[in-house]
Amino acid sequence: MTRRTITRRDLLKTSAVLGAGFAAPMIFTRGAMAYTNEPKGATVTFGFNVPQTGAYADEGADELRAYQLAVKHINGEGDGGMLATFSSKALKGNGVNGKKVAYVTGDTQTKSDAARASAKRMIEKDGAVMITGGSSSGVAIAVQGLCQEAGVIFMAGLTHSNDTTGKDKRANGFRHFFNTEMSGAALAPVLKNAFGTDRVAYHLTADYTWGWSQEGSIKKYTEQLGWKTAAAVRTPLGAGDFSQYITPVLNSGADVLVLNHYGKDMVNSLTQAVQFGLRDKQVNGKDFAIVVPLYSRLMAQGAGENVKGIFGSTNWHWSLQDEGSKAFVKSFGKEYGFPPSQAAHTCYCQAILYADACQRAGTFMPSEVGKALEGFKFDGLGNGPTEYRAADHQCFKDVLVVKGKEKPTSKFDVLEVVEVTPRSQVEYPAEMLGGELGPFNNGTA
Amino acid sequence: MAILTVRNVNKRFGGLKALDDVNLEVQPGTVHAIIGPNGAGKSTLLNCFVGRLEPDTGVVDFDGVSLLGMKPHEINQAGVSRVFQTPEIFGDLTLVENVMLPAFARRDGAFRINGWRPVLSETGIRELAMEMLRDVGLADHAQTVASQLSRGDKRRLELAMCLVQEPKLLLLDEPTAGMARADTNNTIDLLKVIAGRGITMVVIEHDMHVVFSLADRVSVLAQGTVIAEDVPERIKGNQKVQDAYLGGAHL
Amino acid sequence: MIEKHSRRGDLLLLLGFALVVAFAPTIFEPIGGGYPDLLQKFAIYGIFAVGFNILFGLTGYLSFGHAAFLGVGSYTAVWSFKLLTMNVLPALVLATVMGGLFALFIGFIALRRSGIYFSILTLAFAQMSYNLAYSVLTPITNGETGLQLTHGDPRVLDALFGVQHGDGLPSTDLFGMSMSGWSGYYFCGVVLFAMFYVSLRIFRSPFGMMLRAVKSNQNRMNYTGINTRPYTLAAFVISGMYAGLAGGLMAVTDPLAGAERMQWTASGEVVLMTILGGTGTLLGPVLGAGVIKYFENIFSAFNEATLMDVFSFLPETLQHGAVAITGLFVGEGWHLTLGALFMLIVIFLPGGLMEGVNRIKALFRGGLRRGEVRRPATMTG
Amino acid sequence: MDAFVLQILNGLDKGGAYALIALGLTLVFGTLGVVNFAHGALFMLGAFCAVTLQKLLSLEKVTEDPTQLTAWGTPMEIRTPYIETWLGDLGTTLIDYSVPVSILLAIPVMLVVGVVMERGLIKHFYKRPHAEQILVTFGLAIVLQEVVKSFFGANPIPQPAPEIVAGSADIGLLLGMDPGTVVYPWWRMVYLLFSAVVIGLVFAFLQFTTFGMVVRAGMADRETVGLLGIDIDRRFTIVFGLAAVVAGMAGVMYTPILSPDYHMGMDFLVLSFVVVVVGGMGSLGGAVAAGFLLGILQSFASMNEVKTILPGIDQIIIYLVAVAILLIRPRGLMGRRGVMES
Repeated sequence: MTRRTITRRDLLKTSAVLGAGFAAPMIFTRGAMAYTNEPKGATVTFGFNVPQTGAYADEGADELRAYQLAVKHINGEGDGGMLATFSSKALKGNGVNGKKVAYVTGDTQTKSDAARASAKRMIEKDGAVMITGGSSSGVAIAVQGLCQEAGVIFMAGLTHSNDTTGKDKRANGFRHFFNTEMSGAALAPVLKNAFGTDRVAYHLTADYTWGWSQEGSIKKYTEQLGWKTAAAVRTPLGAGDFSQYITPVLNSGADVLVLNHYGKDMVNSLTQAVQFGLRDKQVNGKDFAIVVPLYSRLMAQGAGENVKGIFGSTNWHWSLQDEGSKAFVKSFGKEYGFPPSQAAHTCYCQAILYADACQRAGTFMPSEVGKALEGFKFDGLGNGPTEYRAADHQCFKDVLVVKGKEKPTSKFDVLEVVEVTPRSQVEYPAEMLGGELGPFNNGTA
Repeated sequence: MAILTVRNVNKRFGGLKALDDVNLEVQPGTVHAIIGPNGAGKSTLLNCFVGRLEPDTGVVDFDGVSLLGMKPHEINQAGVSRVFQTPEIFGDLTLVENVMLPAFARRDGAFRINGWRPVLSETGIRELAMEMLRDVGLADHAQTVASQLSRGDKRRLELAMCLVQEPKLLLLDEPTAGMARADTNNTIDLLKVIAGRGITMVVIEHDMHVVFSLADRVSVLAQGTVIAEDVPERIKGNQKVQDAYLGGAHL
Repeated sequence: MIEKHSRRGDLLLLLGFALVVAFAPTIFEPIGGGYPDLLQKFAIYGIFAVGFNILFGLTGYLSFGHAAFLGVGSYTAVWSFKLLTMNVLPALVLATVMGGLFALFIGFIALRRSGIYFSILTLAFAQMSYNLAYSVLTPITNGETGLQLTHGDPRVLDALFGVQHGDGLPSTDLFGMSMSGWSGYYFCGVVLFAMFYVSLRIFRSPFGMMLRAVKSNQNRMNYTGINTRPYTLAAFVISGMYAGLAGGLMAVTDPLAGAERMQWTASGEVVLMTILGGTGTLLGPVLGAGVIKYFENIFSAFNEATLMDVFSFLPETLQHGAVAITGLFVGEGWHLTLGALFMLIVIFLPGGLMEGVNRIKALFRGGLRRGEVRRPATMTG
Repeated sequence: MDAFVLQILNGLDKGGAYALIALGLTLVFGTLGVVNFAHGALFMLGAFCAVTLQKLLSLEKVTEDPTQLTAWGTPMEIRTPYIETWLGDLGTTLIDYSVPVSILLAIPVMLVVGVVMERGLIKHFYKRPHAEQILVTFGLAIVLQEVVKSFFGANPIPQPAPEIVAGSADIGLLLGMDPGTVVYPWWRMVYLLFSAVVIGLVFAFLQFTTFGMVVRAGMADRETVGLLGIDIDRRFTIVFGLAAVVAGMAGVMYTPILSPDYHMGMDFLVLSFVVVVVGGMGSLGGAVAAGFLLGILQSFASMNEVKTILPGIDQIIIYLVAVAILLIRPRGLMGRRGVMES
């Protein structure tokens, strides 16, 4: 980051001349900083980068609600939410490092370019010291790379691809959400209990990196159980009508359909698969089963009745009964009148975790904050004992296996938790997914 | 020898025989009119000269070279320019640009990226274009957008566009169609001036007044075939021609 | 379109343009746009739109697939950073060339048709590129994630000349000058100015006149001895090279290339920029690009809290009302504002923003220019 | 064999949907000469007629049960649809049938939308360049979808088909195959039938009514019909209304297959343009033929057997076919010379 160029001084003069009547550009008024956007005033600015338009706009809106709630709690407003149950007591409800938290927002549009542009605005113009949010892995990886270059911390939002903390991991990036590897590991034993070991699976996979990654994990773990894979068919992103991919399943001899789809693709492929009678079918004398490895409650609502009895995994669900989850649901529900989604939960946690790390480090300098997060063990944020693994900046915690509820009591009550797969079962060695963190970057402000 | 030679040209459209063994010779430096009743095949014949239509059989030679199989722009580059029944001009361009463009085509050929030197610096071409506009009496409107012109002025503009190319052969498809009498007379005068410069012209025309004021030679086309060819004075008296025109109301 | 242009007028235009580029950080600061990334985007999309206008504005051929060339330029540039060197010059040259080559191939086929058939052919090629880049071409494009730099990249030229990169990922440079932040903007600005100048030369040249004539009357062109296909193809390739260059610059300021840059919405965006600014005008496309990027980046950034600040001068009840109403148009509602803007502009200023500018100019001159003719509508059914 | 039959069915089903969307678009092209980028939005509005009716039918009476609390401490709400309390079982049936019933709502609503749109906006753009038509209709499409988004959110909203046709039929039995080999959802067959009927009706309307004859004449030669002194304006309005109604009905009936969301119109926009152009601008028959052709080819290209030979072919087949057809037939399958060529 070069903020000092030869032209700067010339511009300074010119702007001083032209400057009557409007504020001098912010960039020229900044003094020397030890790291990018070091906060000098009474506030520190967080950047919330969420999808506000496009297919994930509702998820993005929920993320933003969670962030706003988190900021309130960090600044000591409201009921404090999960701060009360959080194992670290560094945050006192008076901001972070003596500064009140302010925030800026931006629209990722679920496009890498737009997300990076928006993040850059928050860094270059608004002086954000940390960027967080997002609802897809492509965007998360893109923004993570940007934050690494710019020298700010990136706290990933909803991103489920292995690559975020695998192949494409970066020192300045941290992920609380789980990944496809953990989904596979968590689902496999549950699938074994529910459907046995003699099964033939048919995969429909969204044809991009996340889909492939998900397909690979599920294949790996189910084949370890003794399942066979009849076929794994790639479907174009946003296909809408999946009938041409579903009909070949009917007579393929497979008795399990795995839908490696997310968002609208998941809603449509699941709805249509059920319409083709797959949920009620009998194959090889067994009940046909459909599995959706990554569930999102918000999206599942779009599939309506069709989710009933369908297995999947999720990062968190509002019906959990631990103290942290209860506190969060209570706080969020009081504020907005409905329960939070898993996206909201992970974003809330990320904001709190970042603030806490800054407080413990006593600075916002990325390298120090990063060190405070690396290897940090905590509890009370709704997922049980959790660790931010130092080697890949991935959180390790229990994974929820859920099922579409047969008798929902409200429109939010679509999933029920079947199993909490303990952390030990979903853990994998950090080297397995490749990639390199590299050094922290504090920027050159 | 003839500048344009047409031998045994036939053209069918489905069941309709539009041209039936047409023969024609146009001598250099003459004005050759092609007349005939509606549907006689005049425009079809003209289209065969410029590459818009391809005859089924026959020969069309221009200056010793066959025009068959050539694209319209190649035929133009060979020295044939055409004036359309409805003036075809560049409506969005100014008059001077309309005339400069064919001049560029003459100088630079069918394609050349002349993308750096401004048009303003092309003084030679510009003066040539202005001269042509003066010739057709439109120099005062050089900076007007062409679509604003009256039909008669558009025709003059089109003539200027053709003349700036110094064509060896100028084809005119009913140059006075739809014009008021005054305009028609102006156009005739203009065409006479052009003819006076020795440019060979083939004129398709309905208006016999125009034909007899201009033409050195007249071919009469009826039902796709040439029924008579002669000097204008003798064509008037030709019985076959009288019949073709249903008692010669036009004559 | 008639612009009475003179050398003096063009010189003033260039001078004004250069001044705006040079002082953009100060000029855009009061409206919240004075930060490097947005200004870089203005410059890059300005180049894209200026190039697109050479095709669409002059010849009237409406391509709905120009984003493909932008994407190709970006991928080429990132590959150049990965394989050759972090120096931006080879990347930009290669991006421009690749954009041109792709345009040559697609244009050669698509220009066999005109009108909407041409549009759909270009759209089809771009969509094929996008779909393949997102999925099966992942080894080349890195699919959804987008192509990015890694530690293990060879960078043979850098290795050859002993250029050292630090521990972290290397960043792009021009012989040591960093390409992010302000220096990145000024680099883009200089390129924009150069490309604007090239476009001005083309507009004023006989070649530009030929292209305008293609739009006006292709039939007459043929009978005037001009082979229109190579002219349209040349325009297509030039605009493809502009797009490739713009794509390359995107990678220069931010070394990541994603497939979505090639999606039809991205192609549509440059069409909208050009029409919004004023098709066939020199300055219009740059204006249009700026307006759309400004909306995308600034209007989307408003949230409830910032709005409450803005309306804090109002009594509380009014404040809430004002926030609720404006909230529909900013933040997550910025698309609505953009859509409404498109409609308003095209309804009230058929010639785009440039028509507005010209009307204002005419007002100042007291409406003396009676000779000026309204742009005739070229419409065929 | 069964795979083949199933893909044919899929292709027909898709083709029906494509043809239905393209029909109105090409009608507007052909008669009005307008490039309507808001056509997808009309499809989306139709779908949201179904959503609206469903929401209206299932308007709930909310009572609070203070003995039970939600997770955030407010009393639990008990919701019962008014219509069930008023009409009993009939109410439940009505909710069940909300999708087909909303056709009745969609027809007048879309007609009004179409007429207002034409009178208020499109009318002023007949003589404007295509580029400006694109800009204004694209702007309108964005505005419409953003308005829908602000009411209904961005997430898809499920619209189940009536219980009786929610499952699938074993039509393989009819063809003498083993039970269970060729099963096909009832609703998709309803949709196919529906599209066939609507296409038939539109054709019959244009073929056998005086109004239709004038419109067809207008498509063939706009200027002449105008010169005949026929009040073309009013007819154009009706044509636009008709196009809107057809798009809207297509949207309504598609909702059980594709849960509607505010963006669905844009998703179909490019596709419907490709269908129209491949069919030939302004050719109704062409649009229908192209719709079915592309639907069937897309279905077959998606088969695993094909994809293993040509990876990714299902991603691009539509565009590939479009390019091939336009290169072989310059004006698409049935297009006429001179329409939308400049």
